[in-house]
Amino acid sequence: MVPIAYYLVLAAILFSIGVGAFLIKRNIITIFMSIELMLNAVNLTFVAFAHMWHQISGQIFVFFVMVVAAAEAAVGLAIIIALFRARQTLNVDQVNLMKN
Amino acid sequence: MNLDHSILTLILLAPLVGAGVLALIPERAGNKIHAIGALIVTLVTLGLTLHLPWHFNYAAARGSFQFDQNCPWIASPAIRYHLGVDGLSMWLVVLAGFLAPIGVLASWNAVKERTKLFYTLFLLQQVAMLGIFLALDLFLYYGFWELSLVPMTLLIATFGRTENRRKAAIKFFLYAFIPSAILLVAMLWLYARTGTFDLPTLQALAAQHAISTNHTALWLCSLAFLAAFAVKVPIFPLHGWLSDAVQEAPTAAVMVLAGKLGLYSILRFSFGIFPEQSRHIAPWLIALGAIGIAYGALLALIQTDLKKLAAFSTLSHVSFIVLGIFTFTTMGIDGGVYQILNESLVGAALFVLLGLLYERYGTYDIRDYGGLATKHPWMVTMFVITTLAAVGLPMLNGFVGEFLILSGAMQSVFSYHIFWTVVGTTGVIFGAAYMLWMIQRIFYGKLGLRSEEVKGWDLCAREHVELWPLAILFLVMGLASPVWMQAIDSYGAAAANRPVAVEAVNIEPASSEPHNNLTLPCAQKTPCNQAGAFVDPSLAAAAVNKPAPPVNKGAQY
Amino acid sequence: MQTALFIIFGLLAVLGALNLLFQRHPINSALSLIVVMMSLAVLYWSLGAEFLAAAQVIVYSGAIMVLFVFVIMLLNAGEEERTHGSQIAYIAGIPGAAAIFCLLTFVFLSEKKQLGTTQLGGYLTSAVSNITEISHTLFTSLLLPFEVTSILILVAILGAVVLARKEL
Amino acid sequence: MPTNLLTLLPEIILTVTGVLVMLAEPMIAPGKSRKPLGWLAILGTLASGLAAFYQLQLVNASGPISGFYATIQVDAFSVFFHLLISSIVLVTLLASLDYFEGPVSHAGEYFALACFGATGMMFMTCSVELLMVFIGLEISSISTYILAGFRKGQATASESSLKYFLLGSFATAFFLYGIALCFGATGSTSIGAIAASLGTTATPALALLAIAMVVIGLGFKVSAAPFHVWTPDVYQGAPAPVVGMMSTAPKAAAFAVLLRFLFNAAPMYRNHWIVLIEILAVLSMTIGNLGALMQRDVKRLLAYSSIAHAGYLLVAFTSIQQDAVAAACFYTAAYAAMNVGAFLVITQLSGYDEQARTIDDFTGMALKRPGLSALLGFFLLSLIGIPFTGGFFGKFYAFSGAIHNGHVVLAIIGLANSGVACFYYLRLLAALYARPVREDATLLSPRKLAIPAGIAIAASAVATLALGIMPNHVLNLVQRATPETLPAFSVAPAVSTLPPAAPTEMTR
Amino acid sequence: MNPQLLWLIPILPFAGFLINGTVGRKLPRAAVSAIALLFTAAPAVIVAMLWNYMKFGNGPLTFSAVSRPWIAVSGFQVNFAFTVDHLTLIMLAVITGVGFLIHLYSVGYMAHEDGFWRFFAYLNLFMFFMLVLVLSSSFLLLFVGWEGVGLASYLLIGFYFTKDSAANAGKKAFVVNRIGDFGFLLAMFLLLAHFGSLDFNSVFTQISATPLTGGFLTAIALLLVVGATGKSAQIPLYIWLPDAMEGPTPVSALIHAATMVTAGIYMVARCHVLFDKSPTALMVVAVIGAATALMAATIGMVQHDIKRVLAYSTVSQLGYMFLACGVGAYSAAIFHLMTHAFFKALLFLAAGSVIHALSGEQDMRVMGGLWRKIPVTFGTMTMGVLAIAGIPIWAGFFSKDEILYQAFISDNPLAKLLWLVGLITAGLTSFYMFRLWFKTFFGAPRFEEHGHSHDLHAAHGAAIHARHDTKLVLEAEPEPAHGHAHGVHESPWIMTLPLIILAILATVGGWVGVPLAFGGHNEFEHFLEPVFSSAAVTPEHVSFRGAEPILAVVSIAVAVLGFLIAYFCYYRKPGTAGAFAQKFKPLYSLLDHKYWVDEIYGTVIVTPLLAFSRFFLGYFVDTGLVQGTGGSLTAGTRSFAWLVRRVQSGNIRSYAGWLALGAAAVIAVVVFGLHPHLR
Repeated sequence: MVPIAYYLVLAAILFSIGVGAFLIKRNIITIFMSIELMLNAVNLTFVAFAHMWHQISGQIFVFFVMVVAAAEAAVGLAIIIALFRARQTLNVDQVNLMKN
Repeated sequence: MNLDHSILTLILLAPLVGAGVLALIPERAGNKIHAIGALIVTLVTLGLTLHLPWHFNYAAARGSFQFDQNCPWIASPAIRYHLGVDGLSMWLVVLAGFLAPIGVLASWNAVKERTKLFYTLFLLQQVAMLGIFLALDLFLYYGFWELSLVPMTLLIATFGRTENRRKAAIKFFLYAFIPSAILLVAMLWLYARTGTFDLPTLQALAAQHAISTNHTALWLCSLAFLAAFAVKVPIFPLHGWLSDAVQEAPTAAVMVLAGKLGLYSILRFSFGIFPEQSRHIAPWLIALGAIGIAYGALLALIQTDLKKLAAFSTLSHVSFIVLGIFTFTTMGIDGGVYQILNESLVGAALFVLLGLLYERYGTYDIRDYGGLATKHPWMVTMFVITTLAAVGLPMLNGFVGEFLILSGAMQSVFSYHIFWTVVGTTGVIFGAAYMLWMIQRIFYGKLGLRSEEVKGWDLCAREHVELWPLAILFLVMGLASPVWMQAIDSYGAAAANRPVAVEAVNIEPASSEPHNNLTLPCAQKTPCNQAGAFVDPSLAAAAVNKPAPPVNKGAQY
Repeated sequence: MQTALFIIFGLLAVLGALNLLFQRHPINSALSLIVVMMSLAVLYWSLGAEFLAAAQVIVYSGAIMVLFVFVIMLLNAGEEERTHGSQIAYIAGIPGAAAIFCLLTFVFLSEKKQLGTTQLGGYLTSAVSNITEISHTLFTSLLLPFEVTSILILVAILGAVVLARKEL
Repeated sequence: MPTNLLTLLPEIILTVTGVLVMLAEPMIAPGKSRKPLGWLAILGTLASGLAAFYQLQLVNASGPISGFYATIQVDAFSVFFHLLISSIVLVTLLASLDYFEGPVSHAGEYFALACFGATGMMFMTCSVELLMVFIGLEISSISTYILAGFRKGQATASESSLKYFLLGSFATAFFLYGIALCFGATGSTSIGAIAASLGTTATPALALLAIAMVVIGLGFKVSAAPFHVWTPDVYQGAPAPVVGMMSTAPKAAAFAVLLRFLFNAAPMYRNHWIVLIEILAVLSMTIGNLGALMQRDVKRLLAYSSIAHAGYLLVAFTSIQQDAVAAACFYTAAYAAMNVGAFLVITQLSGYDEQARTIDDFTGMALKRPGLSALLGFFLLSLIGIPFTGGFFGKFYAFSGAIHNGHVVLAIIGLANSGVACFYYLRLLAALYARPVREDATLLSPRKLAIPAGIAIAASAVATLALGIMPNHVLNLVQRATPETLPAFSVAPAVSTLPPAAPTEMTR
Repeated sequence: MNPQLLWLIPILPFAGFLINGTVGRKLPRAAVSAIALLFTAAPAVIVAMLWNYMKFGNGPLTFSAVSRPWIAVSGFQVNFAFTVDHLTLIMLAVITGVGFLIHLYSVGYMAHEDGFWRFFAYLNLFMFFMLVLVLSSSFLLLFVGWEGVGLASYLLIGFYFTKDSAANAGKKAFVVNRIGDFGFLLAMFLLLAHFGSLDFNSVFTQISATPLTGGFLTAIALLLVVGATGKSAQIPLYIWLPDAMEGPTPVSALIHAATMVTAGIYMVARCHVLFDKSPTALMVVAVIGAATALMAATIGMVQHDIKRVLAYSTVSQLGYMFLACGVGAYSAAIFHLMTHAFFKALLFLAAGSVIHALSGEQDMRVMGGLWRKIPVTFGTMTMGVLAIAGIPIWAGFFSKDEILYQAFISDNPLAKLLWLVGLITAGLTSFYMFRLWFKTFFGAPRFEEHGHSHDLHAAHGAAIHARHDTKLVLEAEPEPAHGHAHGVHESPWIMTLPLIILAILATVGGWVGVPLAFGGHNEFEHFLEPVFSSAAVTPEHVSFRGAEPILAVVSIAVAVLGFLIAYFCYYRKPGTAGAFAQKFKPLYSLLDHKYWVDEIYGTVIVTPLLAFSRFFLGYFVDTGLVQGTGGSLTAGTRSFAWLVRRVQSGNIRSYAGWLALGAAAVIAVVVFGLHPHLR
């Protein structure tokens, strides 16, 4: 008998950690992972709400998010590879040719 | 076919089409085809504009618009293609038409490269200027108003004289554009309140106090209008752009740079839509006008760069007009409008002449000149005539305007008007001083550094052609002012007489204490045309039918 | 039961997330993320989303994370360097993240009453199974998204091919 | 044809085109010109535009059509954006036919991605189901992420792509969170259902959170401050024609979603989000213009300017509903026309290898290429907001609505901002027309303007001009678009004081 | 007589101006001079006809011609309208008559100058404006002439424009006149504002009808006085007139002696209705007149340049006229105006003849003993000197005496003082005129000893701080023989003829105003009575007529005293003056430097004004405030722009940081509802 709110808070925690990780991590791949973490937090929210509303569409949404995440991962990792080839680095702090 | 219904559109179209055609003709080094084309176009435009005074109905009701052309353009928001002229704008249109060929001639040799660009922009500028004078729909007007900035900016940026040109162009544009943006807000606010952009409608609403009951908003709105126009004029503390722009702009552009557009807009829109607010703020603008007169003249006195001198002299001259129109007397407004014409013509002549000097000697530094009178007798003649017109010598045009303006100022009913009239009148002294000093330093005395080195030549035929019409106009307008005044007065009298219930805040009635004894004599006065030996009987009769003399006019506020 | 599951796996998820944050080697981070995902799968199940729990394990932990690990290996990513490229991330970002968290939590907790509680299996009251319901919805009212996803995947493939091709 | 397919006609055409391009690509031998693929894509885009036009006739005849279990709604609003997006893509494709010519080319993929991206954007604008919106958004985003990295051999290309991708995904997460919260507040992800239950929801705080999150996510997509930070870097690194497209088409789509969401789903909370929009608008205008002020790099300059324009567009949101939608739509179109045009000209002027990048490189360009310079000048003037251009009328209309609704201060800030803005546009403009300070500053050999690119630029210019001097047709469409998107939910009395437009031949 | 004939009077000279001004350059000199003379003589003939019509026929008192309007706005109209009354008639006669003579003289004097055509065009232009001035029937039209003569004067003073001093003098004249016009304009504005018209008739009718005195009438009158002091070279604006001697000598004669400078007197006389209403203004006029008369006379005593002596004498004589106006003796003022025109024109022309004879020399210290060599000039000039010195039977005696008498008997509180000042001035006048006479024509010839060469600058050694030559050689080619003839010679007939005529006039011209006390009828005063009917000549004054002979004797005595001193100092013992100068060095220096008035004006007004313009207005206001405001705004915007660009660090994590912060802010704003009541 856990209040839905707790699930939501848990999701919020995960989401915030995801945001924090995005800010703190230097490795691009890890940063990308933190985005996945954020998406997962959102998914948890969806599922919790789906449970609350007794609506299956929330769950389906999560399913679509997974698909999207997969597609994004494919493209994202390809971009990372391309970048690595061009710059020989995965450190995000060194990806700052363009500024001001 | 009756031209009257489409003449205004034709006037607008002629330079526009001309610009388009010129833009399509390829440019080859050294040929004059664009200059010739531009000359033809401007002459055609001039011819078309001359249709207006010819067919103008001088007897029509005051404040009515003629040659009206009014058709829907954009349905929502309700924007119309509405053109028309009245006594105020009619001569200004002709003026714009008249100055254009002179501008082309003045650029004939001065612009050697990129002639296509130059003349195309010049004609576009012409379109914008004519559009401003003709438009009666606020939106349409605003279009032309903003449009007028563009060719000018490009002309300055492209054909500027020194490395400073880009900066000057941008400065000019910013100075003009930012207040215009605020003007747009004010216009939109007006539209939001009234649902129309149509000027006559708005004027009618304003007369009935039906625009808005929110006085603060109306005030802010009127200030937005005024500020945008004041920068363009420029009115005294807002003239920061002027000297840079004047210094850089080519002659043909500088001729139309300052003065008429802003002043016309004040007369048409500030006075038309915000009659009360304009009257309330008038004492301040009278003060600024008077200060501007003296300020510009004094600064002109100390300049060593001819263009800067001309810039400050322009400031001084337009300040006269500001002083005049804000007196809200018939004489002041009539004189102001008349002086717009004069200022433009005199300024044009002056800038043309300076351009001629520059063509020959390649400098605007007054210290390089001297003793040119022996070399260029004709040029000195034209210079002196222009100078005399500029300093307001009677029988030349400048005097009529200045006299009406200053006497209007004296008749004004705003507080401290006598003081400001006196300040403004000092411009008569300083004006003579700097102009004559300029003449002396350029033409008299021993040959200067530059004038000795360079050969130079006196006016050629083309230059005569561009200067003589101006000189003749100076004289004719100085002697036969009623020809012009007839139309102008139909506007001026209406603008000055607009019955307004203004609270006597700073507009004391004639019996206020500072000039107590001065105003008493006129209290029990009748129209002062006792038909004596000095007065022609027919005129005396005409005078009886006229409204009360201007003195009494003040009393109604 | 529900509470226990929530506490255990919730905690595990948070710890996993924090571990992701604090580990310096990407592989370790990836593994922590897998832990998070697995915990979440359990929580999904506890909320009555069996299908999603399975998908989470298969798609996320299985497919996506493998891809990650693969790329990490491919690029031979080592421990991350402690560079100091950004002050803003600490000055503005972390407080921002904290504020987001606080705001979200504040709202959720203040709406706690209205949101109600969960009960294990409470969701599956109807006769149809979770999966049936999902498939039914997926092929009726949400048919179009389902179909359009194919375009998405097509784009992803196309992009991956273009970007990762050697010449670039 | 079944209604369902009819509702998706443009999208289907584009998808098929994209697939065809993909299929045909390997059949062309490596090293051969990819232009036929380009023409194929152009034809497809054209067809989809025509299809959208056909849809308009249907809508005119029978009102809004919905399809696919009410996930899709075709109405004047969506048709407008369909037409807009297809036009943008069409023009961009025309202009980039030659751009991607080269020995190692991915032109085929480029054309296909453009088609797919356009499909995604179209989905965004016509769907009334947030899931569908999300997927459309992802399609368009992923395509643009990839397109941003399309400049071969440039170190900046992959960086641009990466920045866009990482930050974009970051923002997507917020958007998604917003949808989740929306779902939490109402139990549905369909716009209509949300609108219906949002007014009676037991958890208004959740609804507010949802609105905030959605605005954050879409704010990123439209590059409104403070979510604008990616814009200059990404634009700088991306190929110029792509920037022209991605600064307009996805933005237009995102604005469409924002309009639908705010005005259609959440009109109840208007008083809350309008403050937010005002703040974003002011911030965007100010930051965009200030950022551009001292900028020397032309693409970055235009990137900042696009931020500012997003701000002007957001001003339109503060009008009463009908005006807001109409003004925003119109502004989107005007902005698209002039911005695409500007980028296309810059592509031509700076050379495909982007030799001329800073303002100084453009000095005296009017001497060498008078025609293109004049057009760039024209686009810049439109961006400034000089009358008789689309930019002016758009701004005019947007601010007019705002003032009408009492947001005078906002309008003043906005217009003062456009005063600041003209400084940097003018600097570029003045540079074009000024005599070069150094003769060696522009040593580029003028490259002949390809005919398709010329057509594209001319089309943009004509569109910009037409939107400025005869906006009636477009105004008609956008003004009609409004009521159909907004069924019955309105807080403020939806009476526009602007008189309704008289119908014209085109829309009748 | 057709009133429209009046138009011809000014129009004819204008036609002459147009013809000579446009095509004169191409015409031979004979044609130019013929045109100029013809177009000057014709108005003189018309004036004569007019005189005949009005004086001897039973003609009307006034005579008007109105043409179309010049300025017409609602409620105000000014026409081109001319009116002739008796005052105008006298002015017309003087202008056309003396003007014609001077034209004639100029033909000879300028015969070898470059710019011959230009000179006559300007002269005709001047005639035109001067005639407009006196003919006009309204203030505004009067102002046309008023300004116009200033313009002509400017052009003629600067005739030798290659000389800096000439160009400067021209400019100075115009600008100083403008200061006067400033007052005139303001007066017109006030008149217009309060009487609604600028027509003389209308304004004066209203003024005489109003019960008011003083107050604003005084203000208007004083402003008019400012104008008059400018044009008539009175304190404080007299400084331009001595410098105006840079112009050719006939110009000095016509403009700066006979006609233009009297415009101020004419105007005051014309406005006598107004002045009579304002005792204060009259007092001011009288005091200014007296002070100017005295001051200029003292300066005139020590000048060495023959034309400058005459110039200061003109200022002094104008002071007399002002004094006359100030005591209400308008007809006396006009009488003196007329006689002064005769004898001063004569003096200038004669001086010109002397200068001509000496090929451009103007310094009296290098003259002397000329009476033998140029007898006609000598003779005529003697007449002039006698006239101005106030020796009985010559014209100046009657008019000056009338003024002194009127001053003495006037009800002005300072009447006796004014009279005394006038008397002293009369003595001084006599002294300096005879000084001139002696130095020029008598004593040992000092001319040759300076080896007068063509190069005048070389000739003028450091020892002589004389003024520059007026006749500067403009052309590079050698001058005709006469310029180089080192021998002194008499002028040709065309120059001496006007001299003779004027000498006759200077002798007999005063006889029209012989007062009752000397058995005359004072016809002049009667002639002007219709104009000045309300003026000061009242019966009570007539009763004092007995004092007149006594006063006359006193003034004759003073004049003779002046002659004797001059005779002693400059003929009998030529060293005396120098010794005096040595003895009273500070006083001499004061006079020699003309009381340092130019320098004082320079330091007190011009320099501070320029400094104020340059430093306060130019640097502080214009550069600092006007431009600086824009500049500081720009700088402020730039620094904000710099901040914005700092945000754009290029680092993805920083960007994410901003995004997160922004997101937090947005959420906070929405959740905690910054509600619309903010607006």
